[in-house]
Amino acid sequence: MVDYAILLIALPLFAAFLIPLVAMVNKNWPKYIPILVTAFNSVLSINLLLYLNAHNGTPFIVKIGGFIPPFGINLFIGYLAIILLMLISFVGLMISLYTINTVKDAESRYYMLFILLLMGVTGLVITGDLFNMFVFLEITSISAYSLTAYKRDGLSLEASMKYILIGSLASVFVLIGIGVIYYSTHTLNIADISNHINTVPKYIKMFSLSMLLIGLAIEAELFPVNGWVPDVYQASPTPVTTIFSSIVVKATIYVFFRVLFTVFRADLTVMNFVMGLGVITLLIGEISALKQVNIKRMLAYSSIGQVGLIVIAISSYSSMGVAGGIYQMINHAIFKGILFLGTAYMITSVSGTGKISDLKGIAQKMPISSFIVSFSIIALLGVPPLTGFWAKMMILSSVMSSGHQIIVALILFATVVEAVYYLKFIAVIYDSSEITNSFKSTIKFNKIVPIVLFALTIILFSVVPQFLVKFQDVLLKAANELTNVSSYISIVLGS
Amino acid sequence: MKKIIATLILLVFTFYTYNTIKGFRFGHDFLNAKTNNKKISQKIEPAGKHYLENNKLENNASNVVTSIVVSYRGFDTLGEVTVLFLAATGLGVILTLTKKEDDDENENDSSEGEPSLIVKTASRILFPLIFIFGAYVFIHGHLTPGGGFQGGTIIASAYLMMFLSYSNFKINHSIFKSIESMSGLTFISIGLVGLIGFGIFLKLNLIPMGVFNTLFSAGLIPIVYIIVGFKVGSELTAVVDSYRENW
Amino acid sequence: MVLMLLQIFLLILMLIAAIFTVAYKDLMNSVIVSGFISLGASLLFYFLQAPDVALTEAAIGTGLTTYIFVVTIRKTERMEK
Amino acid sequence: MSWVETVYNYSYFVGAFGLIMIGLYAVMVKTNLIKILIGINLIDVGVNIFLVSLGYIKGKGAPIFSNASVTPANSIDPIPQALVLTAIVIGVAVTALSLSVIIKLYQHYKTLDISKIREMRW
Repeated sequence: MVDYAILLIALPLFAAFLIPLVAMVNKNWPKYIPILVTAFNSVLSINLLLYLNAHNGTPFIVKIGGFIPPFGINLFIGYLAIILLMLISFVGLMISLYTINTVKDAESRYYMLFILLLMGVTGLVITGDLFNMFVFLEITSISAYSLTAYKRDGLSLEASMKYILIGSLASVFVLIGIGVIYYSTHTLNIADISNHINTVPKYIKMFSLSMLLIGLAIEAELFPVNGWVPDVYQASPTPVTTIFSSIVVKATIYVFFRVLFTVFRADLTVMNFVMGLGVITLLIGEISALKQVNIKRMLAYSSIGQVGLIVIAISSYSSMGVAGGIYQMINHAIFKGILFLGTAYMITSVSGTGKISDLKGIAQKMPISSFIVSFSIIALLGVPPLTGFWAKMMILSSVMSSGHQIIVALILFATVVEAVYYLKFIAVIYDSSEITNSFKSTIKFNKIVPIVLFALTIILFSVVPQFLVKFQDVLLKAANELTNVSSYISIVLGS
Repeated sequence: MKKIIATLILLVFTFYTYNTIKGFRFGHDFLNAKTNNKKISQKIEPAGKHYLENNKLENNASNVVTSIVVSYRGFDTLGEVTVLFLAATGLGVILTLTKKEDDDENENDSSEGEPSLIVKTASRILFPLIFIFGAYVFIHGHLTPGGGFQGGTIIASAYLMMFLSYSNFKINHSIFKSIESMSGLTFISIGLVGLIGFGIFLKLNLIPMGVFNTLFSAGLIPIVYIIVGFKVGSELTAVVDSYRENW
Repeated sequence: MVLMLLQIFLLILMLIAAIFTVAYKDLMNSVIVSGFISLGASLLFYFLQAPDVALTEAAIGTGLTTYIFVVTIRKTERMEK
Repeated sequence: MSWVETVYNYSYFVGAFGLIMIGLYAVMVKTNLIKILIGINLIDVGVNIFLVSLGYIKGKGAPIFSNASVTPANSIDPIPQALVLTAIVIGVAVTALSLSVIIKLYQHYKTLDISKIREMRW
C-alpha cells in the first residue's frame, strides 16, 4: 500500500535532527540537505500522484500507529493534497537552490528552521486530525517566527514580535475552539467530528466555529487580522518571504476551508460572510499596494489581495469556483516565486535598499531576469492565453453564476488596480535612463536557474492544451474532495 | 479610550461565551451516558471511552494518559518534541550570535551576585538527586503520573539550579546538541522500523508487551518516553543556558 | 464539601492574583504573582484528577517560565512606565 | 443540591474564562511587551484549566490503573489531559522564543513600550 506517504513528514524531520550532527563533521554539508529533502519529497509526491491515477483517483488514508481512524491519527491524501504537496516540494526545491551560498551566519540553524517550516506546512496539508492540525500549525508558525527574526535588525525583530503576539492569540483561539468541539462530539478526528456535527446544538457550533475561524483567519491573512503581513514579509529574508507567500498562506487557506467545509459543514450564511471578508481583503490589499515604495511591501499587499481572490473563489462553494481557486493557488505560488526571487536578485545586483526606484533601467543590464519578471507579471494579470487568464475566467464565471454580479465588478476593479501598479513597475525597470546605483554584474546560476524553471512552469501550464484538459479534470476532482463531505467521511471511517 | 474599547470587546466576548458555556455540564458523566440520537447510524462511542477500555489490550500501560500521549497520539508527541527543538534552535539564532555588541554593563552583574558556600554545597549534593528523580519520573511514565516531558523538565531544572549557584558553571554544548539530535533520530527510527517491518509508522507493540503494571510492560512506550525525556531535558537545558549566556 | 469550597476559594484567589498581575507597575512582582497563579493551576489540575498535567504545569509553568521571565526583566527594565 | 455545589459547578468555567478575560484585557490595553506576554501566559493557563475541566467527571478517579480499584468504568476522560500536556509544552516554547526577541528588541531601542517602537503601531 502507500503507507510510505508518511515519509513526506518523517524524512524532513529526520534530516532536521541530523543537521547538527552533520554540521559537526563538516560545516559545508548542511546546505545540501534541504535540496536533497525537497527533491525526495517532489519525487515522492509525483509517485503518489501516479498511484492515485492508477486507482481511479480515490483518496486514501494512512493510519499512524496502526489504530483505526476515529481513535488514531490518520493522514488523508487525495488530488488536492497532492497538488499542494507538489507545490510545496517544488517551490521548496527552487528556494533551497536559490539559498545556497546566500546564508551568512548560523547556516545549519537556518537550514533546520527552513526544513521544519516546510515540514509543518506539509503536515497541515495532509493531516486528518483536528488537534494534530493545531500542532502542525504551531510548528509552522514557530519556525516562521524564528525565520522572521533571522536578520536580527530592528525591523525584523519588530516584525517577529508582532507576528508572535498575534500568532499566540491565534493559537489560543484555535485551542478554545478545539476544546469546545471536542466536548460536544467526544472525538478529534475530522471525519468523525463531521459525522456528529449535526447533533451539536447550534449555538455551541457557532461559538466553536467563530473561535476556529478567528484563529485560522489570522494565519490565512484574511481582512481584519492581517496587519502583521506586510511587516513580516518586508523584514524576513527573501527566500523565507517567498515561502510565506507561495506556500504557507496556501496551506493555511486550505486548512481554513477544510475546517469550514468538512468539520462544520458551514451553511450559506457563513459562506457569504467569508466571501465578504474575501472581497474586503482583495480590495484593501490591492489598493494599499498602489502607494508602496518598497518592492517587498508592494508584493506583500499584492499577496494579500490574491488571498482575497482565492477565498472568494473557494467560498463560492460551486465545483467550478473551488477548482478555479485551487488553480489560482498554484498560479500565484509560481508567480510570486518569480517576483520575489527575481526582484531580490536584481536588488542585490544594484546593492539597493529595496525601493522600487532603485531598479530604474535595470533591464539594460539584466535583460533575462527583467524579461522573466515582466512575463510573470503579465501572466499574473490574466492576459490570455497565459495561465493566469484561465484561473481568473473560472473564478469569474462561477461567481457570476452564483448571482453576485457586484463581486464580479469588484474583482475586475481590483484587477485594474493591480494592473496599474504592476505596469508602473514594468515601466520603471524598462526605463531608458542609466541606473543610478553602482551595478555589480554577478551572474549566479543557482539564482537564475530557479527563476527560469518557474517561468518554464508557467509556459507549461499555458501552452500545452492536452495537458490543460487533463489538468482541469484533476482540478475538479480536487475541488470535489474539498466540498464533498460524505465521501470524505466514508473514505476515512469506512462505510 | 483604549480601556473603554477593550472593556466593550471583552463584554461582548463574555456575553457570547456565557451563552455557550451555560449549556455545558461540569463533571457530567458523558463517557457512559446513553445517547438518544437516532439521526446517526454509525458508532457514537466517545474516543476517551475506547481508550480507557482497550488500553490494556492494545498498549498494556497502566497510565492511560501516557498511552494516549505516546501511542495513540504519538504523532502529536513527535510534533511537540519538534516544537521544543524549534524553540531551542530559534533561541540560538536570536540570542547567542551577537554577543560581543553590548555586554559592557552586564559584566558587573554576574560577579556581584555570587551565592554563598552553603548554597553551592547544597546544590552540588542535590544535583544528582534531582537528576535521578527526573530519570525516575520518565522511566516510570507508563506506570505513574509523569513521563518524558515532566522528567525532562525536572532534569533541566537541576541544571538550572547549578547555573544559579555557580555563576561560571559551563555545560558542554556539543554533547547536549548530540544528545538532542540522537534522541530525535532514535524516535523517528523507531517509527521507521514499524514502517519497514509492518507498513505502520510509529507502531509501538513490536516487542513483547510484558506483564501489566510492571516496569517492563507496554512494549516500546517506556523506551519512547525515555527518549523524549532525554530530548526534552537537553532542549530545555539549552534554552535555559542560552538565556544565561547572554548575561 | 470542604474540597469544593477549597477549590472555589483557590479559583477566586487566582482571579484576584491575576488582576494584581496586570495592575502591578513593578514587572518583577507581576512575574512572581503569575508564577503563583501557575502553582494554583497545578493544584487545580490535581483536584481535577489530572496528576500528569499537574506535574507538568508545576515544573514548566512555575519553574522554567518564571525563571526566563526573571532573566528577561533583569536584562531589560524592571518598571512599567 | 446545596448552594456550594451550584457555585462549584460553574466555578471552573468562570475561573478559566475569568483568567482568559483578564489576560485579553492585558494584551489589548498594556503597552509594555513583558506585560503583554504575561497576559498571554494568563490566557494559556485559563485555556488549560478550561480544557482539563471539560474532561472531568464527578466522583471518578485519574485514568491510571496502577491500583486495582480503578477500572475503565470509574475513571475520567484522559484525552483532554493529553491535549493539555501538549499545549503546555508548546506554550513554554513560544514564551521562551518571544522573550528572547524582547531582549534583542530592548538592546536595539532601549524601551519595552510598543507605542514607542517605530513600526509597532497597531
